[in-house]
Amino acid sequence: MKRFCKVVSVGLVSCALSLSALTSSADRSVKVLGWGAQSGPLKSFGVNSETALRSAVAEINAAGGVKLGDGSMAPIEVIGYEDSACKKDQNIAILRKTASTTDAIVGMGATCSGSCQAMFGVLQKKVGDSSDSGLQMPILADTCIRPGLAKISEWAFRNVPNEIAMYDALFAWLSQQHPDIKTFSGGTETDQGHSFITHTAVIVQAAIKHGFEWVGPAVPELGPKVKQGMKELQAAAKTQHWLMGDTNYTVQARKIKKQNPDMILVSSHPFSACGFLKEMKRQRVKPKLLVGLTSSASQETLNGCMKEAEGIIIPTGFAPITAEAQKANDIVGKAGGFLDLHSAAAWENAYLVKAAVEAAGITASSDSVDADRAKFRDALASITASDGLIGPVSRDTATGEASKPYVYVQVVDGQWKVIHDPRG
Amino acid sequence: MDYYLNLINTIGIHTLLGLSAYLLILTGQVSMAQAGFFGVGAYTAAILTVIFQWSILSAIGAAMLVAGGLAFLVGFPALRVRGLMLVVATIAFSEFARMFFYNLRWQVVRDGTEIGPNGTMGFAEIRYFNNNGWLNWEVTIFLWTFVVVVMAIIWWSDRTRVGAVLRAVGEDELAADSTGINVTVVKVAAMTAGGVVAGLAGSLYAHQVTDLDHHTFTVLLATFAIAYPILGGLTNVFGTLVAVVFIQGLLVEGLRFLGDWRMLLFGALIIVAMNFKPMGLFDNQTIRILQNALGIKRRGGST
Amino acid sequence: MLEVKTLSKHFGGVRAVDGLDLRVERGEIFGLIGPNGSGKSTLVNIICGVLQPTSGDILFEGRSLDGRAPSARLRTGIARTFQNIRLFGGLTVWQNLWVAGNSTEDIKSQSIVSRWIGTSTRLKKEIEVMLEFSDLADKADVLASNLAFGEQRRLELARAIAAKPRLLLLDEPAAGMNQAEVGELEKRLRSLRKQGMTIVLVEHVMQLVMGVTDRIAVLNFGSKIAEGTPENIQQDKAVQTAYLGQSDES
Amino acid sequence: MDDFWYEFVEVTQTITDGLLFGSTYALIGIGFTLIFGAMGKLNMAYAGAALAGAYAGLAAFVLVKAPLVVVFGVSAVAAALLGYAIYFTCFRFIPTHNHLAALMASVGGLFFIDEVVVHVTRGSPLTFPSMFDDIYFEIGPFGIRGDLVFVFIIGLLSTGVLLYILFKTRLGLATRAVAQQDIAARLCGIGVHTTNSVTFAIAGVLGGIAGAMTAAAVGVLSPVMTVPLTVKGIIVAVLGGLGSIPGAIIAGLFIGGFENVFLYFRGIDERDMYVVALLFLFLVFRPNGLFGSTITRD
Repeated sequence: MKRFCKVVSVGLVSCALSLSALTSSADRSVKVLGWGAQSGPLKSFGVNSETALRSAVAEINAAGGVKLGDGSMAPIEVIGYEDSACKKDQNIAILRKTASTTDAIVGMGATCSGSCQAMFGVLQKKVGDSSDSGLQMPILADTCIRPGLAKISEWAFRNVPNEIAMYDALFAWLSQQHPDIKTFSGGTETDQGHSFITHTAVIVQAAIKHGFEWVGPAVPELGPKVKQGMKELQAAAKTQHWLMGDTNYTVQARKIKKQNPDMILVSSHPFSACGFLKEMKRQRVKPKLLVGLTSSASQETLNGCMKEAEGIIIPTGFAPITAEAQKANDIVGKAGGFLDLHSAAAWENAYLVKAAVEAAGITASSDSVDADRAKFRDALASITASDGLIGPVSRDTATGEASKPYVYVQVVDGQWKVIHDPRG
Repeated sequence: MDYYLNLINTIGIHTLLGLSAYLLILTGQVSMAQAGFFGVGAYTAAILTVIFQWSILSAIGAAMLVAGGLAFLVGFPALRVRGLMLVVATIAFSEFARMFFYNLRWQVVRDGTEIGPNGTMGFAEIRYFNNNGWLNWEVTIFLWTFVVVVMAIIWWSDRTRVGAVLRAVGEDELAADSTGINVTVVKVAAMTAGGVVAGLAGSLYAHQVTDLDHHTFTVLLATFAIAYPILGGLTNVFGTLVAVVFIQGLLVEGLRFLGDWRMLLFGALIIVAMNFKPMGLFDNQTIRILQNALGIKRRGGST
Repeated sequence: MLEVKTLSKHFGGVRAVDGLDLRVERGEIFGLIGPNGSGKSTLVNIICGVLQPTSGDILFEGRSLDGRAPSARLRTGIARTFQNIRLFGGLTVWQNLWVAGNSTEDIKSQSIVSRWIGTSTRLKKEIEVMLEFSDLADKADVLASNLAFGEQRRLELARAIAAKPRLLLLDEPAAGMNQAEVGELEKRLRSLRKQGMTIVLVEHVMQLVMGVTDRIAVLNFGSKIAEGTPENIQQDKAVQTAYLGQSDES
Repeated sequence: MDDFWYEFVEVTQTITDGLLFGSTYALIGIGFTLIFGAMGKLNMAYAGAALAGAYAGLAAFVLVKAPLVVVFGVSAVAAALLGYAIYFTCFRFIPTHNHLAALMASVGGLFFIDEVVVHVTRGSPLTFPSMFDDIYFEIGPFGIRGDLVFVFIIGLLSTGVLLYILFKTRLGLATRAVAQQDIAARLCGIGVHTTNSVTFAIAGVLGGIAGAMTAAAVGVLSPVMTVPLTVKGIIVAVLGGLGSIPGAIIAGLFIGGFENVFLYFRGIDERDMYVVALLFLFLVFRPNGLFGSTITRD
């Protein structure tokens, strides 16, 4: 009898507990808020990222959501996706809005590197530095690809491909594949910080490192570390330059034609890349090989210049080559978005949030927001390995830079085809 | 709260920018150079606080001087061009300033990292306020002190003979000249004052967003600078403030809930506003309505 | 007072003013008449410095005005009104008078004080006088653009006088006025002369010119065809044929 | 000697390319100058409408695989309609003397049109069918783009047509009358509003062709182009002397040529700097542009 009572009472208590747990978790949710360019020329980036993020979150919730600190399960809730128009002040406004008027534990967004640079500057530089009045709000960015942004604040995280490693490996591979290719040349758009720095300090350097010979004036080696100092850039800035909005590429194309290299690097976003490719075609410039900027491994390039881009090789952090990548691709496609290296990062970030939340064991109640944010940041900072769509992503906790698996894609018959898969 | 303070700061900065154009439009000069002066002010102040570690006040002062001096120099050649020609000539100046910053690379190494303007990579980590532990409301008070002072000065001078002279030159240069007003002096003075105010706005902006690059100081910004006084009306300084609140407060931030339809509405609402209030949102009519509502008896016409 | 020496102004081939000599004595009202296009307004604009002469010189109180801006000439004591009224329409009547009169020093010292706070009673009084003189006292706070035509003419005259000039150039001040208004204008001109102001009056309205002027010069095709008292001019055959004959119809 | 010859060829080629490409600027500039000539006002939304027209043409191409002529036709018509719409929304009901309000309204128009395009295309760059793209005349060491020659010819043709309309037809007479004395014109029974709206429509037609031309010359269409094209157009119109169509053409070619020369010698980072500096000086020393009458309305 006694034992019976004991059993019953224990049962009741446990029921009660679990019930309370259920009820308490039912009205709780892990809130995140996203933003990106949804107006202006870069609208497609923001739209794709939002679609990817929401789809991924839907997947996670369908699978039961995330486990909170008290062991109960709660869904992730995207409480909004703002339009930042790639303007500094708007990005900062949204960041502050997220931090001060919402319960979001992490902000996921910002399309443009320039805006990220401003946004990260508003954050607290070093965690726990009480003399620094910067915002204490974790940001997990899917783009912001420009090298060296993560160091601006310890609250800022990026899930972007490591371009240095990517291009290094690409040219290593190319030098084996195409022993016939000796010389190379190329151009970039100088008004886009990301394209410019990546071209001069990463791509060109990697090519030189792997024995390709620069046509025309020599470019000094920058060494392994990306420096942004002026001397190197000016020295390296011997390539062809244009602006993102330019419409006339005759001079640059002719100079390259004159150099007549085996390989041409077009480190430029889709619009100007297409303009330049078309001009090269007009002037009958026929390189043996074309290499592009990772940001151009997207649908936009195909929209802009399918014919001219034929054969261009680009390393990218995403391609539907694994089962889950394919699955994600289909889901996002159905939802009306494209999954490219940027939006794929947005997808992965949803899962990163899940991992970090479960590692941090947050409470996710409206009165614990600040504590949750701090815990979440620490957890995110301590995550050294996570599963990306096309393979494991490792993160250097010191610099906060991710290094993601990558593949080489090429435009073949007007479609992106994976031509080499260096993973593992 | 923080969010609204930030919005108020933005409004303050843009009000200053608008007022700098307001001064010029009073004298009949539609100047697109304000974006240039804004940029000069921003970069000057930022370089001083970041590279030379000046205090914010002295940096702002210097920025105002530099921008003002530049405006003074631009003022003289600009005298020769009128109307649309002036618009384009000043666009040329703004673009020149922008391209200058576009090419400006001046980096120094401080505790391990390179800081300073880095050409197209922008000028990151202008964190004077944060590094010195300023809270956002402190920044707001600091910033708005400038705004209030500038507004007060312009509001007052609008009521003095100086204001009347400015407007007279704007109304009819020949007549002004024939009534003994030295048009050259008036116009250059207005240009200089505009430069000083724009420089002030820029120096505050730089520290508000912590990051500068040439993308900010485009023709678009110059267009906004003249848009504020035109949209608000030239009746008095509050017109500009009203216009800034309308654009930054309502169209940009207020309509966020509309998602990407917000920017569609942006242009449309400007058109509507100009059609229904060609003399500006804050024209005499509005003022009269307000005064009747508040029961203020107005003294002496539109002085 | 004012000497015009062999003054010429050519627009391309057109000789608007052609080797003109004039002499205006202190304190007189000097009439300047002639058919349309005879160069009267051009002459006024040259004297005020709006146009630069092709050749010749202008002496004001013995000193050459060559190369001086209109504003500078106003400060030396030459004020003018415009043939087609040019007021500051966006300013009130009061402000129009306030802005003018740059010549006096004490107004400069009061540049940064409001009309209501700080402006010396003396300056206010001066402006009051102007308003009385051109009976616009009740219209002080009306926007100039909202004034009636006659009132605008009166205000422009007042604005010119506000500068306390010693020489006043009136470019067809009576154009478009009715008899009564012309009468009032005549009275005003006389009272101005009493105050010792020298006036050059360019006018088509003969009633006014013949009534008020001491001497008249007649221009035709940019050169002087006659000069003298109103009586002489009315007798002058050349003038009658060249001008008065036509002006009856006009 | 060899180097000299090489340099000579290069520079000549550079200038030629620039001049030819300048013809696209010229076409846009003509539109601005036409509208200014007609009502002394600046239509900021003009280039935006021109590109929007090109998008319409592109739509025709994508949806029904329309031939190039039709594409250009659609662009022209669409831009004309837009031009009329702009007149109606940004100029028709705003007091004539109030230039600033009209200017501002048309800026709003620019933002609106641009954002609609972005909304529809998601801002993604789109291939534009290029004409005579494969034609590339190679004369000795020189090469000339066939399509740019075509653009150039079209530019001259449309100018001819315009001048004819302006100086030989009653409409043109009315336009010029309105431009010079709109009250007098009204008294003579010329409907100012009809005349103006027709002017906007004509300018629109031109803009549509210009937009399509530019798009075809680049081969890609993107909202990124709008603001630079607007600025270029205004600069060209002003440089040529507001209201002067031949002026606009020459100015357009000038800008194109100088751009390329500076690009060749100083590189992209300094190109625009020198171009605008030159523009500033030019305006200071010749405040009315190349063929400017002394109109100084704003």
